[in-house]
Amino acid sequence: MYFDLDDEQRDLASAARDFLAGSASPAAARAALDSATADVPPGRLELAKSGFAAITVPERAGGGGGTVLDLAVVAEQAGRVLAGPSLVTYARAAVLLQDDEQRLGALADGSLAVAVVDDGPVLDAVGADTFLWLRGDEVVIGGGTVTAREPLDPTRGLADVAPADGETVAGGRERWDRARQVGRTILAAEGLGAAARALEIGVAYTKERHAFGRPIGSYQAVKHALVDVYVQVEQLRSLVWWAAWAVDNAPDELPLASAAAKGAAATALEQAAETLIQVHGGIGFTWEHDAHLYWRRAKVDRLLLGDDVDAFDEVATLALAAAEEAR
Amino acid sequence: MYFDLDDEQRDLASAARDFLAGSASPAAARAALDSATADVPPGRLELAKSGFAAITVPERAGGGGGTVLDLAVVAEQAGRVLAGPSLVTYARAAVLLQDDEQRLGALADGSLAVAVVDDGPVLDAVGADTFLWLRGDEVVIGGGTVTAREPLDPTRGLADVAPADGETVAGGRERWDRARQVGRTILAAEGLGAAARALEIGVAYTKERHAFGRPIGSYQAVKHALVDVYVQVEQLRSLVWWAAWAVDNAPDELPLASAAAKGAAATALEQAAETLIQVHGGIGFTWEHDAHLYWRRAKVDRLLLGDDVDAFDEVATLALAAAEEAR
Amino acid sequence: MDFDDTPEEAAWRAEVRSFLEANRDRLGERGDRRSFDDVVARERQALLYDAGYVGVTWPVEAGGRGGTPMQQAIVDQEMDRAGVPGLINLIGIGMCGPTVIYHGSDDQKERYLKRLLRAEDVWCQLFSEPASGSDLAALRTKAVRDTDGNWRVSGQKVWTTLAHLSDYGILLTRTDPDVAKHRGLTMFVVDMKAPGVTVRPLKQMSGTAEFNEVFFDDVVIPDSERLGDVGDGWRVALTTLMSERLTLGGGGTEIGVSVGQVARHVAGRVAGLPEGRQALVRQELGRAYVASLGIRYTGYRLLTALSQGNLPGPEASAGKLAGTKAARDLADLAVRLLGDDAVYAVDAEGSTGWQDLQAVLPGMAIAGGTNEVLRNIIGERVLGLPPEPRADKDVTFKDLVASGA
Amino acid sequence: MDFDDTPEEAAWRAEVRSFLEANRDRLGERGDRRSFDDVVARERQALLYDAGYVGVTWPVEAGGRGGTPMQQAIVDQEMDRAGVPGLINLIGIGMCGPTVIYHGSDDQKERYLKRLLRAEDVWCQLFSEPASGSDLAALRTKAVRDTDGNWRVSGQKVWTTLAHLSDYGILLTRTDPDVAKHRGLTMFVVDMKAPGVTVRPLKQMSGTAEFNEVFFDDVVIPDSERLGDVGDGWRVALTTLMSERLTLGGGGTEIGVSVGQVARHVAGRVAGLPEGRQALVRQELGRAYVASLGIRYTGYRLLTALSQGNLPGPEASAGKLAGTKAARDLADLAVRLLGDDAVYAVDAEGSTGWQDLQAVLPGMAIAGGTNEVLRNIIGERVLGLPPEPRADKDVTFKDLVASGA
Repeated sequence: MYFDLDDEQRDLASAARDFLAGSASPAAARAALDSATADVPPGRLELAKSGFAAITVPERAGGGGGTVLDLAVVAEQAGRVLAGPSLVTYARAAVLLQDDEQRLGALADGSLAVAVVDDGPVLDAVGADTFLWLRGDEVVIGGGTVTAREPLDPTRGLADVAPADGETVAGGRERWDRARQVGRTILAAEGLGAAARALEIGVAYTKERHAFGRPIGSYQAVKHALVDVYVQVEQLRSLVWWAAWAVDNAPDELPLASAAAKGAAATALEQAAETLIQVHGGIGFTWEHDAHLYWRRAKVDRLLLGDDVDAFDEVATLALAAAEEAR
Repeated sequence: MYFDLDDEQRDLASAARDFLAGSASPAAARAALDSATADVPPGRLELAKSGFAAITVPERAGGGGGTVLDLAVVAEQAGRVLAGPSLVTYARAAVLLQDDEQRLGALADGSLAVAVVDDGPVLDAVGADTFLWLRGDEVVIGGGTVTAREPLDPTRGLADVAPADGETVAGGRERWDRARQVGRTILAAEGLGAAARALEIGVAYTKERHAFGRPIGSYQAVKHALVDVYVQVEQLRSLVWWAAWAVDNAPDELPLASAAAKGAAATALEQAAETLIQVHGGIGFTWEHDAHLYWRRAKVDRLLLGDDVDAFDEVATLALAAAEEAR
Repeated sequence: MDFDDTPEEAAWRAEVRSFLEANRDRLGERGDRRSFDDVVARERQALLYDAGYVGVTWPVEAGGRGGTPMQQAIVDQEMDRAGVPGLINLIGIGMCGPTVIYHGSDDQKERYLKRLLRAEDVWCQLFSEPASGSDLAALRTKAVRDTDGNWRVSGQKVWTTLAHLSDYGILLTRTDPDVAKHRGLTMFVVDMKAPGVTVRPLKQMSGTAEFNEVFFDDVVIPDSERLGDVGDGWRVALTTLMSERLTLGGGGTEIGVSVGQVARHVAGRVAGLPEGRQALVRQELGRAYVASLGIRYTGYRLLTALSQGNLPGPEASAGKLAGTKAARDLADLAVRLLGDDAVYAVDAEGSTGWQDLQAVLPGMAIAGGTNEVLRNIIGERVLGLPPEPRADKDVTFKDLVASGA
Repeated sequence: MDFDDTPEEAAWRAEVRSFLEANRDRLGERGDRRSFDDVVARERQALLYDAGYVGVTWPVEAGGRGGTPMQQAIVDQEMDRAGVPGLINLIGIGMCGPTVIYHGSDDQKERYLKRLLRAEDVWCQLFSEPASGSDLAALRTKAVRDTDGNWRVSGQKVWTTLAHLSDYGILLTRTDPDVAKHRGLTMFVVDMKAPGVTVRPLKQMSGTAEFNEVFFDDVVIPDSERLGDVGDGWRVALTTLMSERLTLGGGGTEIGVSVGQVARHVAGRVAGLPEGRQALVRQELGRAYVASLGIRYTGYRLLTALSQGNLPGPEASAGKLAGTKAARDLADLAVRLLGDDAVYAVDAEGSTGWQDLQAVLPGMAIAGGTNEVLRNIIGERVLGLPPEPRADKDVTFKDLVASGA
């Protein structure tokens, strides 16, 4: 057994961190919020150019030929700096288009600006021109009408989409479900990065900020709140790795693992962001501080790809079904 | 507006505290747990003799002619020392038998050993020879078969009861429901007393117990946990008073108020008892310490007269109905 | 126990109510955006003052009515009921005015108090600083006496409500860094229009700016504007803060959100959900509703204590602890029920209400004393638990700063 | 990333499994009440030791196998899978033995270690005292050297697992009250059958007695039974506690309750509930299940780190924090699903399992380091947050006691 990243994945994480820390930031997220027209970095083109977006696209189609676990490693780094668009979109599209080498190539080189349409608001719909959706039991690709609305978290590119007509792509519902589970896994990986970064910011601040003659991080109320976040973040990390590993190595476990990761990410990121604000005191709820940008991400992400309540319900349903079998 | 106890009620509380602190105690609850045959003090007879049991029985029937609020004041004191039988039983019986002066008299003088039968385990069934239950829409009084089982909290006299045949008493379902709401209110009052006492014990211990050179109550983790209990206890006190006051003064508010008090009591007492154990460290989970006796009361009480989940659901249902009307 | 008005209270309520009804048009509407930030608000307060409904509990010689806290509570309830916007000078009435009453000179009282009650002058409170939030006594704004006896003030304050509209403020400064931090403070009245005072709105995460930063750049304050003795500022500030507790101390008012409003919102949306989800929603609504009821009735107990002549102690802060938690949970429930709209800043009907509320509430657990500080206060002053050891009490402020604290 | 065994691990697993299967009858059944408290347990451990499956990671010269943590983990997993009861001398192997290995004399190692691994001697750990729980270094059990060089020990220990069955214990004592509390401690091996040692079971709220009180009344210990130098006991004790972390440090095992077991219990009962209640149950089960999965896979990460030769740090305690919470919630869910039976100590089928579990779990958040202490440790050692100021470090123990602490 070896349940840890390997050296290659650690190098990948480091490269992704360098690229993303250089091209995206909470400050950019704030700018996007200030001006509804500002693009969220790194943006589709840069992300495609970097090669990180297409990690899970096969090499023959111009992608990285990597695993979902590789992509999860990158997604954690993207989450740290609240990058957009989401790697969730690329991960799902790569699964759905796996038999369409041409479109996969366009996904990898950035010429295909795609979004995947669920019921309700669509992630990364802003700026997309091509959509993937489920019609009956068929997966369909085609154009659509995007209605942008005032965002809560501008980095998610959420908009309402009315798909136009489109053509069927291979795979059907089974692949759609798998793509969604992969998407949940990558969403959780981004949540992991955001939560871990929020924790870091909180820890750093409470080491420096003094009250009543000592650093506020020395007070148990502050310290224990941060520790509770740490515990959640580390549990989440394990679940994200498990789910991402399961995609390629244990597909039977993926429905459970991806739902667990999704639910845990929603909870952990929300608690991390709320704790981040609280330990900062007054400065933590100002516009100029980064805390609310993580908080916005938390409030939105928890509702994407099914909300946390759905995810926990699914976990329980799967657990009960397994228990019924074992009885 | 005057939302506080008056002097007479404060005197009543003080007299009840003297009587109950002298005749019941967590130590007696422990003894009852050690020996299944031990009676829980003060017991039916002493409680009747004291006059506290029959506070809400009219004077003409030999009772105290007091209000449910008066009884709630006493019930808080009973809860502090985990006294048995419960004043809930007397409160409900007094409502159900209000047109039966003879039986009211027997309730007041202690010659009627009654228990009120809900679905499931029956409070104070142990030692009872007469039962009140609902048959269709009628309230019935009669004998029954009691099957005692190993108690979790021996002070509650819980047992399974199979009612035999009985005779109808006046009132019907409407009175039954009202009696149950009064019962919930008094149950919450006993919970208030138990929670307040658990808090006191915890506060006293953490002032004295030292670790790393200072009292453990000076550490925020301990202090804040106790404060959170304090806040809950005080909110609960307000709800108990409101519900008890409503019985005689605002019957329309009673369904909401009694459900709110019931739910709040379940939550507050459980948190108080768990905190009591936790702040004591090792000593707190020993048999000889009183903490687990409050904990047992908490684990049982939360399930009586409908559990806390039911109570909160009822509150929401009432709130939504009121909101529908206001829309 | 009795929730009804006494005959006196009922008479007072009737009088207040009929005045508010008679002057409905002049008093404006709560929720009107213009209700709080311009001359209308001052006129409203003057109208209410002239009728006898502002500063009800203030002593007569200070321009008040010498009335009871219950009378004041009834005014508040009736204004609430009639939808009249709140008073613009609430901080002046609740905090600044009482400080002047206790510590000001006769001349200051004469000049300031009645104008404050009529909102001819709006006041703000200048205590918090970027480097001293919970630990107020660590403040750094410096006041130095110059040769002509005036004080020259430099430094920065923050979280100052209404600073941008204020005429005056009470200003806590450090006048002696060579003594322990609590001992070197002095309080002043500052003219907010004086040269060197700069006010900047401080935008919050919700996008609005309820607070300001205030910069003092060599602002001159005459010694006659001192409140209390030199070096006695901490004691003076405690008066302010105790008065704050009287103003904000519960009363059962809901924090940020009305549970009834949430219930109406839920009632309008819950039916469309599957039964399992409905049960989850009811469970959350039920718990938050019970919390809100607990806060409301605990507020009535406080009000009763007040009406009996008891000053509310630190236990009044319990309402804020319970209230911020309940409000957070209610807002969460409300936002989630927006369904698809919950990920946007504006819902399908164009309303931003629930999302804005969601973004305002994190600040509620911080502003006016963080929940952590309130827990310390209740733990120590109400439950009698021992305080934490303090390392900053017997050190001069200068050394404390030098040590990095 | 790989959850499969390496070829070496697979071979080892096969060997262990076939041994356990071949010796099924002699090894007994987990859950058998006699499994832990008598001679059978010692025989079982001896059997396993002789086969090479006890003390797998101990050095060969200490009687161990010099194996890897992963080999040990595989033995644990296979014993678990086969339903073999745990080793009686787990504390000896995990804590006492390593302390002897690091700090004992050659003579002590020779006399004790192999017998410990074979459970010829059962060991216990005598650190905690009534007045020193979290604050271990505040212990009061006194060891005084007499004229013939022996030590005479008086005092009381508490929370001593297995003391009633033990032959030896490692005993932390105070030998010098005139220095700061951490500095005046000395560790010994004590013969639990020596005159003056009294063991009393300590009944817990669950009604069982997993722990003991141990009284020392002028017990004589030869100086040759000292572990480490006089006054060096704190450092010796840290070895013990670090070894404990290796023993108990997660590995993904569930605390007190198996989530799978709870799921089966829920599956058998949930269908009878109304749909709304079912949704609430699923929500709680789902959250607790996710927590349990998180703990399991975090345990695998720890095991991986161990197998790579990294010692687990304080972050291993995170599993206990998460685990006690998850276990509490699972037990609560399980008990509630008993319906009417939940208010009794025994359910309708005569089982006490869920109620007993409910009563055991409050202790889990306390035993082995309270959750508060664990949070301090993680906060300071993992997150690098500053420690609280300490008032007890530079004071002699005598003065500390005199001051009431």
